[in-house]
Amino acid sequence: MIPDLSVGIGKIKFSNPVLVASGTFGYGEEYGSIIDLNKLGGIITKSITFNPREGHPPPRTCETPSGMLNAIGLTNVGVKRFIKEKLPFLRRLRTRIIVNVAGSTVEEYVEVVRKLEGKKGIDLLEINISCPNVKEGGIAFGSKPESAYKCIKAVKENTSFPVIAKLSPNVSDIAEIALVVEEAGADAVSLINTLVGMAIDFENKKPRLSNVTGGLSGPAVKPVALAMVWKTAQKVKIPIIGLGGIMNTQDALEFLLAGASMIQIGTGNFVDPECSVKIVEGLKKYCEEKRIKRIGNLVGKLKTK
Amino acid sequence: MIPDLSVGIGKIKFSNPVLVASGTFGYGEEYGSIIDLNKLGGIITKSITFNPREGHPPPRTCETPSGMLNAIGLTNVGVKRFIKEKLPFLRRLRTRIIVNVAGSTVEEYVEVVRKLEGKKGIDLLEINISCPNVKEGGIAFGSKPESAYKCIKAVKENTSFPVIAKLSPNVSDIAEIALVVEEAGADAVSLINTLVGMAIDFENKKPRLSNVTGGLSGPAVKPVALAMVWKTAQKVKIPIIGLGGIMNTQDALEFLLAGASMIQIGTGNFVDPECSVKIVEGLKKYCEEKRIKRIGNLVGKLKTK
Amino acid sequence: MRTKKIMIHKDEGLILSVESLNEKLFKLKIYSPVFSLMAMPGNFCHLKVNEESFPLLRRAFSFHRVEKDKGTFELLFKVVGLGTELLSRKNPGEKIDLLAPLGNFFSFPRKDEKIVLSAGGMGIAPLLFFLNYLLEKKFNPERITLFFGVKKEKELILLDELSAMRIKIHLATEDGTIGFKGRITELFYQELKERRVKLKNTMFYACGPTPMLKKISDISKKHNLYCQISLENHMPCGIGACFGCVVKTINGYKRVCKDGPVFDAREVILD
Amino acid sequence: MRTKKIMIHKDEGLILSVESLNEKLFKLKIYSPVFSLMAMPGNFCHLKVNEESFPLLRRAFSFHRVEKDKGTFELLFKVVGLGTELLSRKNPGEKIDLLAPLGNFFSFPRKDEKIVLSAGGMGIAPLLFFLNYLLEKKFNPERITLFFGVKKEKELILLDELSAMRIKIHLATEDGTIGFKGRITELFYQELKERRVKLKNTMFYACGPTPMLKKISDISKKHNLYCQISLENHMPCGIGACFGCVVKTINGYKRVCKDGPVFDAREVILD
Ligand SMILES: Cc1cc2nc3c(=O)[nH]c(=O)nc-3n(C[C@H](O)[C@H](O)[C@H](O)COP(=O)(O)OP(=O)(O)OC[C@H]3O[C@@H](n4cnc5c(N)ncnc54)[C@H](O)[C@@H]3O)c2cc1C
Ligand SMILES: Cc1cc2nc3c(=O)[nH]c(=O)nc-3n(C[C@H](O)[C@H](O)[C@H](O)COP(=O)(O)OP(=O)(O)OC[C@H]3O[C@@H](n4cnc5c(N)ncnc54)[C@H](O)[C@@H]3O)c2cc1C
Ligand SMILES: Cc1cc2nc3c(=O)[nH]c(=O)nc-3n(C[C@H](O)[C@H](O)[C@H](O)COP(=O)(O)O)c2cc1C
Ligand SMILES: Cc1cc2nc3c(=O)[nH]c(=O)nc-3n(C[C@H](O)[C@H](O)[C@H](O)COP(=O)(O)O)c2cc1C
Ligand code: FES
Ligand code: FES
Repeated sequence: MIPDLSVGIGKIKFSNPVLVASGTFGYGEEYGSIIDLNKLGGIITKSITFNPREGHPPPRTCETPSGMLNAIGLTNVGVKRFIKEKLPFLRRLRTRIIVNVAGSTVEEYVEVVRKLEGKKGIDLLEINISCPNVKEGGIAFGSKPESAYKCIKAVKENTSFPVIAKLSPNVSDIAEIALVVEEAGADAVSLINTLVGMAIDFENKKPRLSNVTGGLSGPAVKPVALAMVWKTAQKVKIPIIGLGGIMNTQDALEFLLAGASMIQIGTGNFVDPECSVKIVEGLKKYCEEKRIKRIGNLVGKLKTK
Repeated sequence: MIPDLSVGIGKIKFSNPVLVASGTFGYGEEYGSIIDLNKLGGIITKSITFNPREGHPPPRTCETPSGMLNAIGLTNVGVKRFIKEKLPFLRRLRTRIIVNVAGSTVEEYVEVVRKLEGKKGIDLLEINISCPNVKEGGIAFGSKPESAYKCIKAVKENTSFPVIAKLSPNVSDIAEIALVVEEAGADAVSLINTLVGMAIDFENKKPRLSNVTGGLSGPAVKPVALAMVWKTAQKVKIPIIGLGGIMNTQDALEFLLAGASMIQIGTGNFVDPECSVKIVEGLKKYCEEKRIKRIGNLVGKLKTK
Repeated sequence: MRTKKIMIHKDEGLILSVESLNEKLFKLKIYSPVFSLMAMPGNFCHLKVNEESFPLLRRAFSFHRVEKDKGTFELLFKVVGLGTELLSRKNPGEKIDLLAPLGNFFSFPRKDEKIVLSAGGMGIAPLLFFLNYLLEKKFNPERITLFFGVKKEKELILLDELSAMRIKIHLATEDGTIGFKGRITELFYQELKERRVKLKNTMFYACGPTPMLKKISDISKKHNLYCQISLENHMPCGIGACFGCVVKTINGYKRVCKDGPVFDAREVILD
Repeated sequence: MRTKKIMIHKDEGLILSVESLNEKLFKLKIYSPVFSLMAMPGNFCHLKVNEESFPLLRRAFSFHRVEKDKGTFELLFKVVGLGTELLSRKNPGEKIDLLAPLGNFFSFPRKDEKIVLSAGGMGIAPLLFFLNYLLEKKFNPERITLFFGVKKEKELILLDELSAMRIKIHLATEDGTIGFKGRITELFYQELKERRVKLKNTMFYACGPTPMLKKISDISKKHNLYCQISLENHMPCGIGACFGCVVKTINGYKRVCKDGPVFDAREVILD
């Protein structure tokens, strides 16, 4: 029996549920010499803004117990250069391409989305309303239901691509935000982005990151991510893409059980660049061994009573 | 030079800034044979509710990368038995005793506080408006500014003890909550309680905790706690008690730099029962070596520009 | 259950040897005079397998063998996860951070009583200590019966030593290579039903995996045996402070680390 | 800087030996034919010190010595934290997860040029590889000058090997036990000012701690030296994907892992 790993968001089919997370995989090229990109369910680009952004001064990252902090500051080439310089490479791949969009105002999100509209090679958009590392915009949109609604609604009105809303964990009730973006027309939600965190260079009495605070990711946050996916799955009908600390096949399966129909690998790419394709293989093997016909049959199958 | 480690909350003086966190130190007795309790700045009791509580069924805890989850469910003997059976032991100690109070309604908090009123041996109250592990009350109070205000206000009106409000990290903006409880009359805030998290027993497709979700603590959450302490320190005037993943003297000093004037040890007690007293020693040694006269001189001294 | 006020200590033990009995089973010998003096059969120690924050929490192991005159004790353990894996890679000469003696201990039979012990797998660890302790106190070996069950033959360890004790031994292997084919509880129950195990004037003890203890507990309730079982659970603090390790009993939740690990099998409610 | 399209690989290396040069300095010898063939002086590898999630990220080390015929390479490293501590405790026969060859590499001088290398502490690691590489390619040792500075005498390693190369060597120790008393940059600048180091037809290279490289960078800007420096930074991905390891340059932020680690000293803005 060859198990069916395919999953879908709206009308878009993915060959398997494994995506690589925004900001951890550049624009795809870098990992191309190490792994076969076509084996992935899809690639999510670094967040794209309207204008190019230099990002924050170094130091931008540091390690914490079983995790890491980053404050890259949305370094990116801007939407025009993205289309010209980065998309051609991505377009040639036989995997789904998801462009992650960020902005400081609803207008900026709309402008980026309009530029991307109809461009060949793009399959979906992921709207980052949850970046903890920029002052204006980003997380501000994701932490209040009203602004999250407004942003996703405006994006939906200006694109024909299916839209994934990427949610922030730095909120009292992530399921509530998921519900409003579902109402605003989001085709899926992805969670979680990073948790706001901070580390101190004790020797010099300085923050370890130039931006003082940054976003926490990696195995340390996995319990938080799992709880949020599970809670959100009790509320929304649209597909959930789970991420946060996934490092291996078992982690991925846990997110599926909790209610995610797809997963993303972020920090895991740094620890083992082959991690994502190993998980694709691992899921397949697991389904074969357990005689699971469709990977979708596992989604939400956690026994809570 | 003998450095002055003493700190104060309102009129209450502490010999040093090191407290042990609620729920990780029982009612003090258990650790008494391993460490000299009188060396601590103070002891915070397990949360006390009006009636005794059995707590959640097992399993109640599990380990996660650099952290642990717990869903004890506020197991406690209830306020009457606490006063009768537990307080006498605590009263004999020459360290500050802080009784942690929890409830399902504002009325319950008030009832517990009234029972404790004037009892000898108690120095302060810590009001747990942030327990993630009980359905009613707890975290509900801590995640909305209005209810946090109401709860702390009611407690203040019914006690003559100084009041510490213990805040939840599961919110969009903890500094905002800190501001309103300051307005409600809190004499200090302590942060953070645990982050909501979850772990899965993959073999059996079941949650690892009977309560499904639990509270994440330990080194994994330290970056989150530090960021919250730092942000809150920019906003409130009352003292901040920092906790979350403190395992050693350097961790403690980092929280002081970020703006906490006192700290608590939680999970650290499990890893090394001597951890708290070692930190008292460590702070003293550090101040001696660096010729710091008063530990208070370090508070908030992080150089962020 | 008899208890005494135990003084819990922290000590830095010195690892003397790490011996592998098979690819999963290890024996760790530690020099720590204070604990070799204090440990009672059924007590356990809580130790830190490394100095890092991962794995974070201490791990619990029963005292398995104690040599007071040499100031040493041994642990017998199975590699089941990262903590025990790291422990198995320790080298002689390394220090190890110990918290002990923890928990209560097995009650001792009167000289005129008989005792029946059931060990499932690693459950033999504390029971061997108990056996040695009893023999040292001149308890008559003829009054002792041991049921010892494992999955596969190669897990049948300590047989030479057990045989030399001149106690009555019943073996069971799940694959049937040696002794009774099946679970130790089946053999035990069979012997019980056929009256080859006498209930009068007999104290029962059992240690092993939870499903086994559940069976023993059911049997004890049904036949009203006085049986002491030693439980395991995740233990954050190990000393009774966190209420993380509770087991359901007919008298409410009890802490395995402090109210146990040894419980009356009729008291606990396992599932 | 000359670059070529590098193919990054993952390989499982076999640890052949771990040699301690002093209590903090270690040499790790790894069998990995593919990387011994591909590595160029200045390239680095990114490795996982253990299989657990703590420490989580890979650690970067320059190729220090390469023996193509034997399929081996060596790393020279200093224990500064948990990752390097764990690395120093590896045993021969263990496998190690490698990602390499990463980054660009030093440009090679023309046969008629002179070169001056400055190494501060561990900065000697990649420069020794570079020296050996040049000599193998028959670059005239008389055209090579090495400035080598360390804190204390016992950190002055590899001296025998360096002496045998018949290159010109200037030593500096901060405590003055051997050679010039002070920092290597002071010695270098003194020699430069007194014209004992000629600028014409000379290529400069430097590797060492950031404060040293900052000085070198300042000198290079002032005297318009063509000096290549090898930078270090925290590197989450090591392959240019995360933008976590950037350094400020006159042309904006650049990634140390991919656009470097070798940069023109006049280009970077260190502080
Ligand atoms: C009182 C007591 C005495 C014990 N005596 C022995 C003994 O003599 N020999 C022996 O081999 N084992 C014994 N155990 C079990 C031993 O503690 C576990 O096998 C060990 O903690 C597993 O750690 P790990 O990191 O290898 O496994 P992991 O599964 O990776 O551990 C993950 C978490 O689960 C906990 N855990 C896993 N299994 C158990 C368990 N059965 N009991 C308690 N916590 C668990 C760990 O403490 C840790 O927090 C005893 C347990 C208790 C409570
Ligand atoms: C391109 C490159 C080549 C290097 N070559 C060598 C070499 O040949 N020999 C050698 O001894 N060291 C070398 N280093 C430095 C080496 O990577 C660090 O010393 C090592 O990562 C420290 O890890 P740790 O866990 O022991 O220290 P910790 O301080 O505990 O590490 C904590 C974090 O800081 C990072 N970190 C700490 N110091 C550095 C540093 N100087 N550079 C980059 N990241 C750092 C670690 O990667 C980790 O994320 C090189 C670094 C780079 C970037
Ligand atoms: C270095 C780094 C850069 C990131 N940049 C972005 C980004 O540009 N846009 C975005 O939506 N998320 C970004 N993220 C967040 C990740 O996509 C992901 O949500 C988060 O890291 C949690 O997953 P993980 O634990 O698997 O890494 C970044 C994360 C890291 C570590
Ligand atoms: C087992 C356990 C039980 C806890 N019980 C309580 C409690 O009853 N009341 C409370 O306010 N906090 C409780 N906490 C939270 C701790 O006091 C503390 O806020 C949290 O663990 C973070 O600190 P740490 O990382 O140092 O443990 C508990 C934590 C643990 C681990
Ligand atoms: S482990 Fe904490 S009470 Fe038992
Ligand atoms: S380490 Fe990721 S870009 Fe350099």
